[in-house]
Amino acid sequence: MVAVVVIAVIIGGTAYYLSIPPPTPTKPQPTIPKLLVIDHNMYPITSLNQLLDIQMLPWPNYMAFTHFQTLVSVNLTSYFKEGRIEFLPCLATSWEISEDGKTYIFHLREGVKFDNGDPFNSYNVWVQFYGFYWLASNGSNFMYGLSLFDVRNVEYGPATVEILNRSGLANPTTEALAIMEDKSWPIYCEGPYKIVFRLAVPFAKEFFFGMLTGHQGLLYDAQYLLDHGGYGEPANLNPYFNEHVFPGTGPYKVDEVAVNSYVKFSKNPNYWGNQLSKAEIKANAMLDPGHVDQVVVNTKLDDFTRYTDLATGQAHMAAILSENWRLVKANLNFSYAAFETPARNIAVVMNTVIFPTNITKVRLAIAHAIDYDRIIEQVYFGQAVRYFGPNTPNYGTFYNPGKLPPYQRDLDKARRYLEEAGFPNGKGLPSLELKIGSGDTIGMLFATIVQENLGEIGIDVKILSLLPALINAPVGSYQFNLEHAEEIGHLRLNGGYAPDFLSPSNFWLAFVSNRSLWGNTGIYSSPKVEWAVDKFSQTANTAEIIEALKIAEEQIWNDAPIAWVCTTKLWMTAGSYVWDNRIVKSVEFDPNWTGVTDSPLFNTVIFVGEESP
Amino acid sequence: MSRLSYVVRRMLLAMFVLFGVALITFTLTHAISANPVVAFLGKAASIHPEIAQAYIERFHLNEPLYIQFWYYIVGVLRGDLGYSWTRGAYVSNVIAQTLPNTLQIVFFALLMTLALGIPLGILSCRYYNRSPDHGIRAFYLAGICSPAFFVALVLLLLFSYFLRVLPTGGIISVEVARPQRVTGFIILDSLLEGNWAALVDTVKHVLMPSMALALGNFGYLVRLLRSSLLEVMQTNYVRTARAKGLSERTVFLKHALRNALVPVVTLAALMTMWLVGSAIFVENIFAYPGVGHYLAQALGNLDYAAILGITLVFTTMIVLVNLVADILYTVLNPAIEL
Amino acid sequence: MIRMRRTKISRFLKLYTSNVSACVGFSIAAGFVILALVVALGGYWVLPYNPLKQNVGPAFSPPSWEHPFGTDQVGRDLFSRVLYATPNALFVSAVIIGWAMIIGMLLGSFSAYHGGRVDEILMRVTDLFLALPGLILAIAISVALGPGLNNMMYALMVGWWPAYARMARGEALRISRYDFIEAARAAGLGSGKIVLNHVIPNLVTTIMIYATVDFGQVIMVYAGLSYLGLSVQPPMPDWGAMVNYYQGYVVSAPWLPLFPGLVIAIVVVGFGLLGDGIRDAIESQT
Amino acid sequence: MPLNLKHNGATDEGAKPNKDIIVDVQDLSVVYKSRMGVVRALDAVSLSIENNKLVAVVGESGCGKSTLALSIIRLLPMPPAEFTGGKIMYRGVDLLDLDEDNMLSYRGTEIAMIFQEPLSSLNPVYRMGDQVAEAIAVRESRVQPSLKKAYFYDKPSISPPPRSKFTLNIKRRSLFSEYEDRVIEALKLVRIPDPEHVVRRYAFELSGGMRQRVMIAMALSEKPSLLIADEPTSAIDVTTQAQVLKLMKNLMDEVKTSILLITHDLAVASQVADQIAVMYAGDVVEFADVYELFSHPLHPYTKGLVACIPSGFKDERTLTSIPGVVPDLRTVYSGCKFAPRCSSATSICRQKKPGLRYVSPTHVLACDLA
Repeated sequence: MVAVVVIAVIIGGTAYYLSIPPPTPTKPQPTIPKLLVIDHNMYPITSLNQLLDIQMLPWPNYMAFTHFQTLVSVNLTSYFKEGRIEFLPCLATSWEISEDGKTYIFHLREGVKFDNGDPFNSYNVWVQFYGFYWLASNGSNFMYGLSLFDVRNVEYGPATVEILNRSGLANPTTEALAIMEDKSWPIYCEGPYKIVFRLAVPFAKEFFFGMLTGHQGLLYDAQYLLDHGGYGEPANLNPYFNEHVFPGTGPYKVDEVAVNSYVKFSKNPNYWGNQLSKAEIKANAMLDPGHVDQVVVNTKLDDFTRYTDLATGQAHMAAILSENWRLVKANLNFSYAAFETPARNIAVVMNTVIFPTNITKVRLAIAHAIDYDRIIEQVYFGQAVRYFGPNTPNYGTFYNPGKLPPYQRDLDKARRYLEEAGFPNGKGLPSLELKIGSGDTIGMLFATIVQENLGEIGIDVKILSLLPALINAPVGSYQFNLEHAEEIGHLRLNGGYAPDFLSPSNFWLAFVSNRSLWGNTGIYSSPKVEWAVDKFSQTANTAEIIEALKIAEEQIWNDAPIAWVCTTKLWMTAGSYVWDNRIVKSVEFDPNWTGVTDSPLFNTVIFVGEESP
Repeated sequence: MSRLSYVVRRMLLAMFVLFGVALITFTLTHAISANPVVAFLGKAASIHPEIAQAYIERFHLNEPLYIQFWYYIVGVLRGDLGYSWTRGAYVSNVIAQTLPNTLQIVFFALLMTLALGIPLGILSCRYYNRSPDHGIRAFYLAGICSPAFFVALVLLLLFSYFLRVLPTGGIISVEVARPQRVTGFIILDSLLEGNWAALVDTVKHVLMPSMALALGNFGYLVRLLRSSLLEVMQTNYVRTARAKGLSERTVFLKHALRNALVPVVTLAALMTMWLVGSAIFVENIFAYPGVGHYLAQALGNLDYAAILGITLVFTTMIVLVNLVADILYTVLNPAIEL
Repeated sequence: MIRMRRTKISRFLKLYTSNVSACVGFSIAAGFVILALVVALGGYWVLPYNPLKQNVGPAFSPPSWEHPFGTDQVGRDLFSRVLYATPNALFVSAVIIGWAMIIGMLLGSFSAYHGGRVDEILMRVTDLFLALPGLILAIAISVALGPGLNNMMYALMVGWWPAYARMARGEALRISRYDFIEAARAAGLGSGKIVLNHVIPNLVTTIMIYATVDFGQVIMVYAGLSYLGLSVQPPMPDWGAMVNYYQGYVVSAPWLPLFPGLVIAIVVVGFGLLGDGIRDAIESQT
Repeated sequence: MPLNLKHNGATDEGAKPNKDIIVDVQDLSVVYKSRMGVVRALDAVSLSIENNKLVAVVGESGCGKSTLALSIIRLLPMPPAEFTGGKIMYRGVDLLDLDEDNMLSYRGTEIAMIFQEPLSSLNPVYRMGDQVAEAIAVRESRVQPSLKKAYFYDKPSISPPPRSKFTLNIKRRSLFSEYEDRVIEALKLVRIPDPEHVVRRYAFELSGGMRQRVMIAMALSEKPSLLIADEPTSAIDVTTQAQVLKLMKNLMDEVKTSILLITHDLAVASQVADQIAVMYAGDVVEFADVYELFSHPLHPYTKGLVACIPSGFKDERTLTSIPGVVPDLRTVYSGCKFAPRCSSATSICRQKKPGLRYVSPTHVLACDLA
């Protein structure tokens, strides 16, 4: 009987598919929902403890919560504008940069309160940044692993926390102020609304600001942390925060979190931007106080369930990936988010250390055998553009300054390279290992195409699908990768590597230089490239950096450690946030995190029948 | 042997079994080549080697395996199943939170199994080798022969997508107020609170996962009940009951069914094993936050403590269910001694 | 003796063939085995398309005469892919059951024949394995060993033999009470010889029947592990893995997950009916 | 010997119409149909039982005597069994004409039955008291149909006494507590020592003799007119056998019932029976008063049986036996079924089946030779 039902379902489903009705424009529904429901596809939210998030632990889970945290905690705001990054005031109303590019002074917005009523001031920011330092086991590289600050004079330990705890941050005692205003420390306060960052090396605005608008610049309530037992130890964080979310200053606050299930938000009554004028909101949509009282973000891992929720109206907005993308495209009632300037880096990375991908000619052969157009067509639905990395086109002048052409598929050329390398028609080459995470359907699709392409020039590819934990286990810093070169395998897919922070140096640091902390799975290093990347932290002169990059890129082109495939327009490479345009009129996406996160800014959601701000 | 000494003996055996399970699972999970700290900390391990070192010391990862096992066993005896990296919490706490959810669907699945299995088993026996019997057989075979994940997928397609009567997953709808956590069983909590909206909603969420489990399960019951009824109907005491002048209905319900249900008790252990095993598939498809869901996540991230803890808890459950089933069997069938 | 056996077999066949559902089961099971052997021997030359080749048809074409089960995202023929996975299923089930039978029979009959402390210890160990949550343990072991057909089979083996050992022990206990065992012992045969030459041949039939019934179960558990990605690696197709891989397409291209799932169900049903038929025939024979 | 033999054209000069006849089986034929063939278990069997008499049916196993017993109480498993002819007249009613519902009212209270293995014939999960009480309740419900209680899972034959709409009938008192006194009385009747103790026991906790006594108590507590006892003593120790048989014989007089005793043991039958019917391969071959049968056995098979009884007073050291094997009941025989084993069989015996005929008013025989 079940068999009969199944057959009926198949026939029904097929019939349904074949008869997807031509989309008919319907009248907008005037009812405005009171509750906004979003189906989110992100990796399950496993632990709420934001101290883990601050530590960037455990990877990659920390990302999950951060995405919607931008609505709760707010930092600086940045936008891509005409090929450059523009920074807009938010919690910092203005800033001054010293001539040598080493001192940054921020003037903070006055009268801002956290959603629990605690006041926001420079002391809060100070505690938060030294919190990073403490949680990184007093490492100087606490900002994205870069040694930005000279921490030799810093003595931030239990004694300091004890003093702060006694004093409180709203009106610090002289004892506490003496520490927080100590100018021998790289970060110090000057009064309640002024904070100074002194860098060890010159760092152009675009680089340092890019970091502050990233996830380590999100400002939470440090007073709340001190009130509830502090940090704990770096390897044993205060478990209180497993169940209690830090208050923030954003337009929404977190009401409830059910791990792996949903997060409920509601409007923050203490939001400082509640009285902002229309013009101010228009200038920076992220400050919008929000239009709907309550928001629920569901975590749903299955694309089918998200699509069902969207199609049945149980969710207003859902992340739809490649599985159901065709249905979205065929239905005019659905709108979706797409980048104007894509930021995700999609590439096939070749291990430059192990045989045979350590041979440049073999790598060039591979780079010329891959059918890039078919990958764009079949994996990314044609919504992608070719590029030559490491930077993606949204970095404007920092993108491909030498105007080098991306590798093109040319089987003859590829075969010639192989022959020159001494492996005519792949003879003598072992099977190349291509490892992908189990359950990564898009990666699998990508991998099968690459497998077939390389098969055409006689290179056998073995796809291994491993647990995500095992995939990531051998990957780390350049040195770490070198030690685990065999485990990394010959080929790796970057199915959408997004920048960690919004700075042109990000992709360079991650992918190419031997200073890489993560992401250089090709284990590539070259003196020329190192020299060029060093410029990022040595000079504030943009032109000088760009000239160096030109030289480095040419070197990379010839070495071919990576076959750059494309950068996608869809928000999630092979899919995007989709909403029913009969219900939702418009929505903005996080400008701070372009490429980093996938989250819609639900304070900017405007329903059909509602007035735009 | 008295019932008490039997229970004590079985408990000792259970201890032995649990120790064996812990040893096997521990050895296996720790035999994985990947460095657990790196698998867990990933990127941060190379950014902050100090943190990685702190974690290694905290979890004794630099000690030899047998020492680690010793720490583990001592911890388990104190009720500490270890620290779950993926959740940033203690395994025992996470299991305490998720196990009621799983038990909820297992309970409903058992209810459905009985509700489907007993009447169909009886019908199957009454219409032995006639078309209703064949029909029922086709139905239950289709159920027990379809993998749980496939049944779940078909149900989802049918009830959520086409009929749109049941939610696609989760444990409670977002617009419904969640009841205060008292017992941990959300349905029971809704009931205790008198929160009808939540009660209806949570039951709706439980229906499909339990249905997926029950469909794969009830067939064993039908099969057993049918053959056991057929056997019982041939027995002499049923003939005696008939000879007494009892109506066929009374004979069947009072004399035959009661006896035929006795072996069903022993099936309970098998069913629990099956249900618990299938929960990992079903809970994942329905995004139902139970232990199976947690296990899948733990497996994907090599969260040793969680894998070990869940295996131990499941084994304990199975051992206990077996014990209860054996005792119940003797209660129901006085002729059998322990 | 042989005559008796022959009439017994012919009576069994007569009873079996008079049962329609049993015959359906037998046809499905036999069809599956034959298909698996043909595909295993002939490779993809016997299939309508190369199951690994992409773009043999337009991507996402629904079931049609050219592509009975439709095509997938990269235009591979699903029908060929499903058929191409049959040898895996047969191979896994045959190996698991074969080993479970060998281990089970040796251990069970040895334990039963010896009795005493040896029996006690062996059966306690068997109980230990029986009490393990089989599927979860298999998953844990597979994960530990890493994905792949062989590793998955080792994992399944750990949980599969105890049932056979228990059954073989019961059967062997019954057999060892017979006079010919006593006679063999009196003739001075060693215990190993008696177990191998006299006990095991007499319990093979019972175990074989159980194994037939069990075949479907192995396929099902195997499909489960395959679903979790612990079986053969892509692009080699595998039933359970295909359901998982195509699961998300259940709305947009329902044929993709449903056909492989349906094929699993049909094959398992086939073995289920076969087993039921054998059981019924034996029961009504006595 | 009031056997009605008119229908098969036999002479019945000895027969007198008898008002005392309770059960009159006339030409009853029963077959078992299976995949392996059709077994003719009863082949036009006739037998009558008078009031307050103990009739024993004797024959080898497989001769159809149990089939006969089960036919009378209509408990033959159907299928595979099937009635192909004849009548079973019970006080003027043909039981074979009754549908299952009507037959029900005869079972237990009119015709009761006890079986060979008391252990397996008693329900293992109910206590003795409950099972006897159930029988008493059946009797009560027949006497007063309105008493039909919730413990029977069937619709009352007449409408139950009006009850308040909202009264849930959850107060299901156990049958035993309701009829405790009568249960104990019934057990005392069958001479069970310490009945108060026995009522709380399960079947497996009692001895064989005790179990059979409970069975008898259970059957007799329904006050049947006919008690069919199918090999009641064959599963019991030899020492207890005699006690149980004697008890049955005594009780027959006490409660005024008739007994149809099925046994393979002619010696047992000879101790208690008033009349004995000898069956062979689905036929009644001889039916006579017990003294008549033993003094003048006429059928060669009966003769053989009588000769087989080892008797203490004759100094015979050798055990006699009847040569040959029982015929296969799947084949159709035109002649006498005993002919292949009969030393004095003639060619007529092999061609024509001998019908039952009276040789004396108390002796019926199916053999043309005597």
